[in-house]
Amino acid sequence: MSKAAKAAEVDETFEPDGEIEGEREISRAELKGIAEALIFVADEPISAKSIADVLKVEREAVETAIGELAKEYERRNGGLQMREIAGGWQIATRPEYHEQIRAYLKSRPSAKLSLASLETLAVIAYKQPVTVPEILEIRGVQSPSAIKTLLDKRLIVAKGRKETVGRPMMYGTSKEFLIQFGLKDLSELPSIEDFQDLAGGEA
Amino acid sequence: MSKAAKAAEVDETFEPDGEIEGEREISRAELKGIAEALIFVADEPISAKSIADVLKVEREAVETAIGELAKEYERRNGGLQMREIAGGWQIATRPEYHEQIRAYLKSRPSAKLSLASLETLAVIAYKQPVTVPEILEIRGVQSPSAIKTLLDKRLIVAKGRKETVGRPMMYGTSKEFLIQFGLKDLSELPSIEDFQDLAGGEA
Amino acid sequence: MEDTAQTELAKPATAEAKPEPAPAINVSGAKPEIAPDREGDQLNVTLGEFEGPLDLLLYLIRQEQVNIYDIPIARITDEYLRYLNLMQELDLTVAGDFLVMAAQLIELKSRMLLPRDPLAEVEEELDPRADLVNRLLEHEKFKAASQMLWSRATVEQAVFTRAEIETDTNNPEVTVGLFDLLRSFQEILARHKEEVMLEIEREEVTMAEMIERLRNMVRSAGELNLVTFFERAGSRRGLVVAFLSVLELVRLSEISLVQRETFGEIIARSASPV
Repeated sequence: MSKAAKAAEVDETFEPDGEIEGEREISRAELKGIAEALIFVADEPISAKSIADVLKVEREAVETAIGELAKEYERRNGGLQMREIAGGWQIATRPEYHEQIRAYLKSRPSAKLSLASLETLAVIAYKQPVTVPEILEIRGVQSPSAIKTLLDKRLIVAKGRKETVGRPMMYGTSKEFLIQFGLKDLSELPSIEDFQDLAGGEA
Repeated sequence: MSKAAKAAEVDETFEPDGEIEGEREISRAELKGIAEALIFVADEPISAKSIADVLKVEREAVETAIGELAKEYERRNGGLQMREIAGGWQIATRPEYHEQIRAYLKSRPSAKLSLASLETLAVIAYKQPVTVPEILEIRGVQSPSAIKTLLDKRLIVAKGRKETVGRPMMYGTSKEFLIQFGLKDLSELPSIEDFQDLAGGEA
Repeated sequence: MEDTAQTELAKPATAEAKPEPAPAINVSGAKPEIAPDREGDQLNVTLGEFEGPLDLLLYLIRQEQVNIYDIPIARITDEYLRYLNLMQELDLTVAGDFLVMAAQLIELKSRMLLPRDPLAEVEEELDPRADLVNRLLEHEKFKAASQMLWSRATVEQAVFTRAEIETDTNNPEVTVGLFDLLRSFQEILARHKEEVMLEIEREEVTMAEMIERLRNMVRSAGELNLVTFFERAGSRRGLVVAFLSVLELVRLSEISLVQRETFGEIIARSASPV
């Protein structure tokens, strides 16, 4: 960290030979901060040139700043690394921690649903008890994996069989569903009328 | 950085009192690294408890590690900050660099909420859970479109029905609200009584 | 709140008198006719509408420089009604909320004219204006609170979080709220309606059917005048399908096209037997 820290203390401005168009010069420490922020927000590896273009500074200055940043990350030996990949720079997690990251990603809260699952859950919530063919009829799409997901997440439960051809299983929402959506009982589900009141616009 | 760096050198293992279930103990420096990596990958603020649960370590140890991390970020004064928001931790850019970031992302500040929506949101934030008639009472105007906007932006959520005539839907603020307004939790909101002087004094 | 408020409030409400953190948000606009621009008054005189009756009342109270804890109801009511008239004259729709408040003010005005109950000990408790004053004060507080939210949001807009990383995109998920459920359900219903409508439109012949029809017509008659075939196609879309079917069968060498004279009719013939 020493070199970087020194740079920050001295905070000397670098002098690109007459290419600055901004109102003021960017100090070296600032340039490092901005480069780090840009690399962080970019959705793909970002090159020193792109950063230089945005900031209207010399590419060499950006390269120096990123080089220092990368060394800092290296020296820090924290959870993140700054790496050069596909012609650009990227902040990423260190591979040693991938096991824990995977464990976390798997354990994420179950209130998250894919769109298909959400739709299926909506149909089941409002039409329960309802069978798979009926859900298909309403959604217009098969939803076998959505039903499995919802069962896995314990948001729905089987509610016996319907006395009709093939005796299909009927599904309804579970107690877990009420808990996750903060409902006392099903009567607390918003109704189409609640929504229309709002959609009705200005009173 | 010195303290953090020292911790990394010494690399002492911490001793949770016999609660570890993993195959091996996680050193303090490692814990910091993993916490940083997890905060980085999480797509929303992640709590010390979630991290502790995934790693099967004591929450206190995680809290200590994150506290050190946050201080490190502070001391480094780079492009990023580690901050507590909506009941969890998050890595984000420092506000000072927003201009350059916008220039790179070619983004504009997103549309601000209308006055009506903001007022409605303020009433909901302070009076939650609150029904539409109660909001009307305070604002003096119907606010159906404001409520719809706030629901669309996920700033508010339904919080069940009030057991009164007509069983009106109750609303409260969401986690997204905390995130968008940079709040750790609702208690961070200044007390509504603090606005009293302003109200009385200005008339 | 306290009695001292009165003296404080008696001062003219000039903007310089005290730092006002939220000039724009306190009163959203006023009519020039009833709001002559005063020197130093930060209220921009625009043809804006008030957010609601409470906003208008607060504006009038400030305009008339009266004490909010001792509102001269008769005067303020008159001003309020004048404003409503003005809005109507200008053909602005007067929202129901404004009319409700007007009725309440008139009622309050008449109650203020009633002689006070001499047996009442605490005057304040009987003040018919108390409810209104509390509502106004409460309303002001929330206007200030919304100003605070506005500044917070502004600061937050300068903070960015990282872009989505792969794990997110691999796993497209949405966080679900109660209204998402309802919205989702309504979308399904809407989609359903659309499908039914599409089906009604789609009585028309498909490409495969059109090809089959062309094949049969050529086969049964040996040869076929394309004009006859096209005439049977019906709609514009049918015509396009018919034309494409001819091209398709030509491409498959199932039919060949002949023309007996320049600009003459085009005849389709079965190609295979030749």
